[in-house]
Amino acid sequence: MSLGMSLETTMLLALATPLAGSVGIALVGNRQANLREAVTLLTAVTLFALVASLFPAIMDGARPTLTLGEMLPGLPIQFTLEPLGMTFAGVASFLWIVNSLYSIGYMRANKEMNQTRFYVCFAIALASTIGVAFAGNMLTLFICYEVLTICTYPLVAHAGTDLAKRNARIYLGILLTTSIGLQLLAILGTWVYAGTLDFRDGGIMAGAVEGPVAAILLFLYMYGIGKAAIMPVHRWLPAAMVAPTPVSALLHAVAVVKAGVFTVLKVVVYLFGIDYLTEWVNSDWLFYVAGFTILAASTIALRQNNLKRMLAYSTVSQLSYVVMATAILAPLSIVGAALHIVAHAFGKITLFFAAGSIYTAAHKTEINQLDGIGRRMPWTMGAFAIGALSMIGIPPTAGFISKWYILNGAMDAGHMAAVAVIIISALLNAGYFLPIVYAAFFKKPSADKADDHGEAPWPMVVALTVTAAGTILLFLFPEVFIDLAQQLI
Amino acid sequence: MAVLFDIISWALLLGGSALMLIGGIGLYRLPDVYTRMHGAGIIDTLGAGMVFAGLMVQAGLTLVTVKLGLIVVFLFFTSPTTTHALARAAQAEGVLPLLDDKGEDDVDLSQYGMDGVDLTEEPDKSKT
Amino acid sequence: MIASQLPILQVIVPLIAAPLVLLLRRSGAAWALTLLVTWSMFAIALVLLAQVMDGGVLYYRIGGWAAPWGIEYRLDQVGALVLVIVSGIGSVVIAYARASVEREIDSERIYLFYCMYLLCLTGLLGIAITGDVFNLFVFLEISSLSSYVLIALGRNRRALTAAYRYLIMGTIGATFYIIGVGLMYMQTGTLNIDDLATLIPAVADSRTIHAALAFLTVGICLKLALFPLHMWLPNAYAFAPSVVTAFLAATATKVAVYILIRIVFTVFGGVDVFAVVPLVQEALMGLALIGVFAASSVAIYQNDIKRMLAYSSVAQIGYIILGISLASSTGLTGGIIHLFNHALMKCTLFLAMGAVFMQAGGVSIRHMQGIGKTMPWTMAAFVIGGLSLIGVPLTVGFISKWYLILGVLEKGMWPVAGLVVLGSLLAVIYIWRVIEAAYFKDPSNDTITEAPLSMLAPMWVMALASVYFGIDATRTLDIATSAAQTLLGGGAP
Amino acid sequence: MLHTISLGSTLFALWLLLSGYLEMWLLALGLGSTALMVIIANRMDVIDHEGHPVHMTWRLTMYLPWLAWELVKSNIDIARVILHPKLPIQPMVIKIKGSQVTELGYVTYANSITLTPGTVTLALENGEMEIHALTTASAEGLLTGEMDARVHIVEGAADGTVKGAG
Amino acid sequence: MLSRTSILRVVSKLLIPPIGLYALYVQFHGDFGPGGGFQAGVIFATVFILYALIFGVTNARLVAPSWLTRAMLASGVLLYAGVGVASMLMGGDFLDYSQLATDPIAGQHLGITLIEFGVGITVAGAMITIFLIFDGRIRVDDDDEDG
Amino acid sequence: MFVAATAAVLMTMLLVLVRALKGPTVYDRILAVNSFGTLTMVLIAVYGFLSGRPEFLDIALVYALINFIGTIAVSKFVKFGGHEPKVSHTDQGDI
Amino acid sequence: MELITGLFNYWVVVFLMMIGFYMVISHHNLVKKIVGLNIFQVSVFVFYISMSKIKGATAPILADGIEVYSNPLPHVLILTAIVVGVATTALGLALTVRIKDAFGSIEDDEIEAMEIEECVAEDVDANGKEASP
Amino acid sequence: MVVTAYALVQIRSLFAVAMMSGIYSLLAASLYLVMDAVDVAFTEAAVGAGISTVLMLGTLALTTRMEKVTHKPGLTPLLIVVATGALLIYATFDMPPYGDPAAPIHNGVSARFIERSGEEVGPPNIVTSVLASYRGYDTLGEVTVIFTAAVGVMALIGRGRSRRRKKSDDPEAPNT
Ligand code: NA
Ligand code: NA
Repeated sequence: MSLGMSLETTMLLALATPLAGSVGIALVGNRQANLREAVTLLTAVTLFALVASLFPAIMDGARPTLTLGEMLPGLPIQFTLEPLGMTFAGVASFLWIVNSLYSIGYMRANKEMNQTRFYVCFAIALASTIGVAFAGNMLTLFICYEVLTICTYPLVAHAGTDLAKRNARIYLGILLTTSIGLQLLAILGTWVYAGTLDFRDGGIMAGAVEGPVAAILLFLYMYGIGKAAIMPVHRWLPAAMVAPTPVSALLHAVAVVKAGVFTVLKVVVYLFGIDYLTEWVNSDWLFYVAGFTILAASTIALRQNNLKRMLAYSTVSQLSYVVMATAILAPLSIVGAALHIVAHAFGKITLFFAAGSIYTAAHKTEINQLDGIGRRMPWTMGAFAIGALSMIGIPPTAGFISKWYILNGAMDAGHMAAVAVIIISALLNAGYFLPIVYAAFFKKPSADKADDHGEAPWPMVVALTVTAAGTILLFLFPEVFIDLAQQLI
Repeated sequence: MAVLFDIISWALLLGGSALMLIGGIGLYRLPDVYTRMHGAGIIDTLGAGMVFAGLMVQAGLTLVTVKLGLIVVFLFFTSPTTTHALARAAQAEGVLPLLDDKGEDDVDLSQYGMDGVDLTEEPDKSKT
Repeated sequence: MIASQLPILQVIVPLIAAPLVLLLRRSGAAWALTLLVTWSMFAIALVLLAQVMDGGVLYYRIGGWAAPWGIEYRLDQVGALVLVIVSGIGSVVIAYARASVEREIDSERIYLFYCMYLLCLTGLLGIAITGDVFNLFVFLEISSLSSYVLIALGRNRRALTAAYRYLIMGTIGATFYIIGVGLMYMQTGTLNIDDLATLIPAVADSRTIHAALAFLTVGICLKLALFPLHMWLPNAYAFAPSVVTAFLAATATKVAVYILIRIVFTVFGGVDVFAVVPLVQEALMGLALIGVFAASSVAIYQNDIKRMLAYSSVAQIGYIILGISLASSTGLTGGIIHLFNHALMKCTLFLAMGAVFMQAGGVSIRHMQGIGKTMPWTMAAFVIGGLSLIGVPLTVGFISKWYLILGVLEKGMWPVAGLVVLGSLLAVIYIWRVIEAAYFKDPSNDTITEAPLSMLAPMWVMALASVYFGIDATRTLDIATSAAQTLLGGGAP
Repeated sequence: MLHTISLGSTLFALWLLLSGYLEMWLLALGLGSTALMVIIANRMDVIDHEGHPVHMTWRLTMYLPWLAWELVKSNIDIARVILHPKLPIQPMVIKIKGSQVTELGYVTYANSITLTPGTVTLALENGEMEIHALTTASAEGLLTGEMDARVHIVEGAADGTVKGAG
Repeated sequence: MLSRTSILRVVSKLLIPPIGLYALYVQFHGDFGPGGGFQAGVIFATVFILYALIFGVTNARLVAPSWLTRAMLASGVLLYAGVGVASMLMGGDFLDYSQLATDPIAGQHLGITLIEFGVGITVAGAMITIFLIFDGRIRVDDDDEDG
Repeated sequence: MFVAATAAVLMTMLLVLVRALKGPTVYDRILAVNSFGTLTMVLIAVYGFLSGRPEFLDIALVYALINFIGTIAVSKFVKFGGHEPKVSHTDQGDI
Repeated sequence: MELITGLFNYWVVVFLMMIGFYMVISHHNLVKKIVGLNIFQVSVFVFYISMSKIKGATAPILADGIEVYSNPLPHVLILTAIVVGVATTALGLALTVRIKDAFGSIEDDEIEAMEIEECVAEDVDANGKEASP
Repeated sequence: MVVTAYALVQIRSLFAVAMMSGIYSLLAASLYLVMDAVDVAFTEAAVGAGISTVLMLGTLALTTRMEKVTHKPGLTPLLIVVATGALLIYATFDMPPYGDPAAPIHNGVSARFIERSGEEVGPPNIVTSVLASYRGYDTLGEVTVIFTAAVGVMALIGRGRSRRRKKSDDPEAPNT
């Protein structure tokens, strides 16, 4: 599907659309809520259309490059679209439509304040996400990464309560500390030693950077990408749960954490290069850290009673799948990592949508309150169940595909520890998800039930149905993303 | 002739120096601010005056002499004025002169139709 | 004809305008004249910068006497950049000043204020362009004396003590500078910068020259408020009239830094200062880093936002000095570019504070509550400035940090680089306190309204400039790099 | 007017004395300067018989040598007192009345008193003077009234009134 | 009525014109000996200082009203800078007095005289201003000739 | 001879300086400072002859002037120290 | 020995400078600080002038029959510096007068105590309001 | 001079301090004279001993006459001063001795002033030539400095024509 424009122009438009949208939303403002939401949806749809139109060309191996002028000598602000970015951009832009729909329902139903600020920041967050996805060099990526951090801060602190502000402070503190404190340093180190920050196939370090220096850089990158949430820099994620549910969805599925693991992948694949990393740099520690994060976060999730907190720890654990898959450095695991970004996005957004629906319709936030809720909210809890399966990695969900690839990669590489981690973690996941599904459908509602409620508002239900369906569709038709991911290796 | 001028000038310089030194000693020795003014007076008048005169003799009829003369004239006007201003200020502030009763007895003021002033009383402060 | 006279016009036009303002007396007319003068000076400065970038160092003989017998003007890239900073900030601030000054300064003294402002401008411009170390002192004093007065015009009585302490410290600094100049003169017999640069290498090993360098450095560091010689700065900035704070914070310390650069890299350009005099480099770097941390930490605990920003200035000066102390092309570029960038962001921030001061009656954290709602444009400008201070990408602050860290990393000093980034994280804390108060608290007073356009426009010019030069830094970097290379090329041009 | 002209000429004479250069340029400047000072003096209202006592010139030249001799005498007297190991002083304050009619006359008298070491005028009010004398001899010297009489002569018959405060 | 300060008053009346003239002498003979505009300005200011001390600030302000001192302050600087600009307009560099006349030495002489005069005016204006402002703050309530 | 005069002046200056330091009243100091000024004048004049360049007499004249005005000023101002002076009520503004 | 005689002048000057400097930084009285500043600066001026002196030379005023003149440049510089000094003094004193008006004291330590008090009051004020929005 | 300076540190009567600083200035002026700097001596006499002292007295008349007894100053000022002094003494060791005609400063730019100012500029007083012509720009700066000071004093303690002044002079409440 070509819109009759060059790929570069399309990219530019894709970047500009959400920004223009944010301006439009701000201009419309609070007075005309319907128009404002219409602008949001329109922007989201346009964005998706633009991103989708790029897809065929990328599949065909095109690598359109868009340069927006030189920021620093030798360091342009440059966007180059490649398969990984295509994947991420596609998922993010699609989920934004769904999420917007959901937000409208959620924000109105809960009578949230400052909705204009919310939608404006949301749009900017999407713009920066697309920027991250398209980034052609590490500087550009870093810039978009930082913008994403900043513009999501008002979203996290949305409620304005002391708790919200405190948690938003943790969110911002950790993300900025790691990105400025470590990642920026790593980028500068890369620039000093490698003389470039371009993302190139096979990396840029080979022949330029010595192993020990590269090891330091790798360390700085991995902990500098705080959005990937490997322990112990994961604390921001549970803290950010204070935000409204659409924001959580944005953080966990659409943009933020995805930007994190996406960056990890980009750094490993295009800056270091898998071969270089395998050969010259001792990166085992990353594997262990990721593995530990998977298990530890799952264990913590197991003990949560607050639904959203449980989901947050689940995210921490799921993200480290991607990191661990990357650290395995086997071709198949890299493909698995890319797929897992997609799979987790769909699965997790479904889960959060469900949690938000429950909160909106039943005003419930704790897991032990959910007994029997599946009967009053069948769509919601059905979707929840699909999401949960995807998290665990059970067919017919997307999670199965990605985990499968990772597992195969680990086996290929002879990483039996990784295999063990994946299996144990799947059990742990099952341990905290399945009881909820069980209780929702098969337990009796608590006796003193005064709450007589149905489903959440229809936009929310539609949204979560779509994402749940997506989770299943991804299992059924994974080729698109697999083909894209194959180009990485 | 030149020798004569030299001798005169040296005499003046020496005399002036001696008087200044004496004035300095007076400033040092005398007991209170009012009495010290008299010591300072020696320095300002004849002390400085003789030295300048000596220098004028040295310089002869030149511009230098003119300037020296101007200095002397200026000093002649200002020295008593400043001394007076100072005395007035000191008095206004209530600094009492040290008086010697015996001395007053020695002078028969009535002889001149005058009275000694009793300065043990507070100076008139109503105007200050 | 005119073109060849531009260097001198840069200084004497404001110098002549100052007495004219004194004669004019009407505050409106004084403002208009000042505005006209500053804007023309900005234009001239831009032309001069272009000339220097094209043709290298520019000379102008005053009185027709050839150097070193007469005083000459000597303008190179860094000097021209400083001219642009000073006159540019001066123009923007003066455009903003009218409303603010009317509110903060006794109406009868307003024309005196503009007179002082012009004199301060004269002094700062004169420093940046002169090629004579003693002439520099004279203009330093013009700018200093006028800034003492400008600060003391603040409403709060603590402005007086702040100005007094600044006066004492500033005069000690200037006296140290004079001692240093005297020692150099003693060994070389000249005061001309180029001449000194030629003559100093021969005597660089003497104890007299070592001491001269020490006195110059300490004296200038007093003026530029390098930690721990910064004690005068926070109160001076906090209690001065808003306009003055914005102007001085963006220019005065920058010019002092310029003097340091000039001394170290031009006057002592023929010798490797840091090699000849042991510990100078380490001392500067150490103090710079300690300054960054100490000042940033103190800034966190300030309730008065102007004071907080003042401490932040001390910290930022630390960064600049760090760049200089690296004595490498990249490091120096970083220092120089930060001169420019910090001027932009600090000006934005202080102008925003001036607007808040005017509308809300104060700038303590309490006054900031809910300002995001009542004064959205002002606060948005503040946020841009604040992000820049932190060093967030797409702002000028990022460019500075980039080059500074690059300079540090080139020397392989990883821990120092780590400290630099940690320092910017402290900025996150103190900036975020304000942002939280402004956006997530309810206004204490609903009657507060947005500042007038005459104030918003200059503020936003600065804010947008700090974004623009953060996105496209190639132009400023060209200048800074070429300045750094000229400086490192030694004293002789 | 007379005062103004005489002040002007006196000042110009002073200029010539100070300058010693007879170039046109400097003479012109001298004239200009003199004029300026006369204007200022006029503005300050200091040109009158007090500020520029031209009328006293002649009689003053008669008085000054006498005063000079008095000065020498009293200087030596006081010097002797100061150098005397016992410091034989009898400080005292006396009040005297002058016979002068003009303020200028009083001032001349008072300053003459102060100028001679041994006596200092402390106050001068309504024709009465408070004098601090260092020794009895100084006081006696003053009380003879010789100086008073001589100053009275110097003062001459001016306008005969004591002017009030300026 | 004789005032308590008549001595001071009479003497200062006598001295003021010559002091002022001396100031101007110093002003215009700086070429030949020590002194020049700056010293002359200070001496000239002492005339006013003396006047203010003896006759009170109010009277001094009548002689040298603030508009006058302000004008002095400004015009000195303007004269100095004006000489510089004039030499620029006559084709030289700023302050190149040689341009002011056909003969460079004459030009130098003229230039120096003018700028020294400028210095003198400003310095005198400055010293008078500063002193009168300080003195004006002191309420002199026992000097009968004041106010 | 000039040397002798110079020495005498210097000696006297020392004595006067002692008085200036000792006080005890502020008026003693003023008196001493005044005399010190006169002595400096004399010193300058003599030194001019000693060094053969009598340009210095102008300076001596200035000293005399400054000495005069300084003493008048201090006599006037010393009264006000430490008291709160009331603000004078001139109608003329200074600014 | 020659070293000592040749440099003795400088040492005395240095000592004077340090006395002035000490006065500035150790005394609390605002006027005395300014006096100290004056002493400090005047001593620096003496230092400059002593650089300019050549033994056996006279004042740099051209006259017939004189060959050696002392160096005029430091004189010029110091003339300027003296003016700068008096300008600073005037401003410093003007500030002192204002400070006395505003604080009723010209002792730095007393004023500082007052300022700290003020600061504390402000902080309490700010925090108090923060606690109860 | 040393005695005077020491006395200045010790004396607490501020009037005495002002006067002693006047004496200090006079002494400095005498020294300038001895070292051939006639113009400087002239200026120091007029300014240092004259104007500065008078202004100081005026200030004291407006403020207070005694320095308050305060606790002993700490060691830090002394250390700073000693360090500074030591550095200067250190610097003197490579200086040319006092009065040495071979010192570099006498053979630098000033050699030309002495040799050629007569023909190039004119005035016999070389100081005037340098001050007004060679370095005339410095002098313009100097005039500007004094201008600044005067305007500054006007701005700080000058009085306006109306009586509203009282208000602006009052110490404002800490939180304005
Ligand atoms: Na007598
Ligand atoms: Na001269």
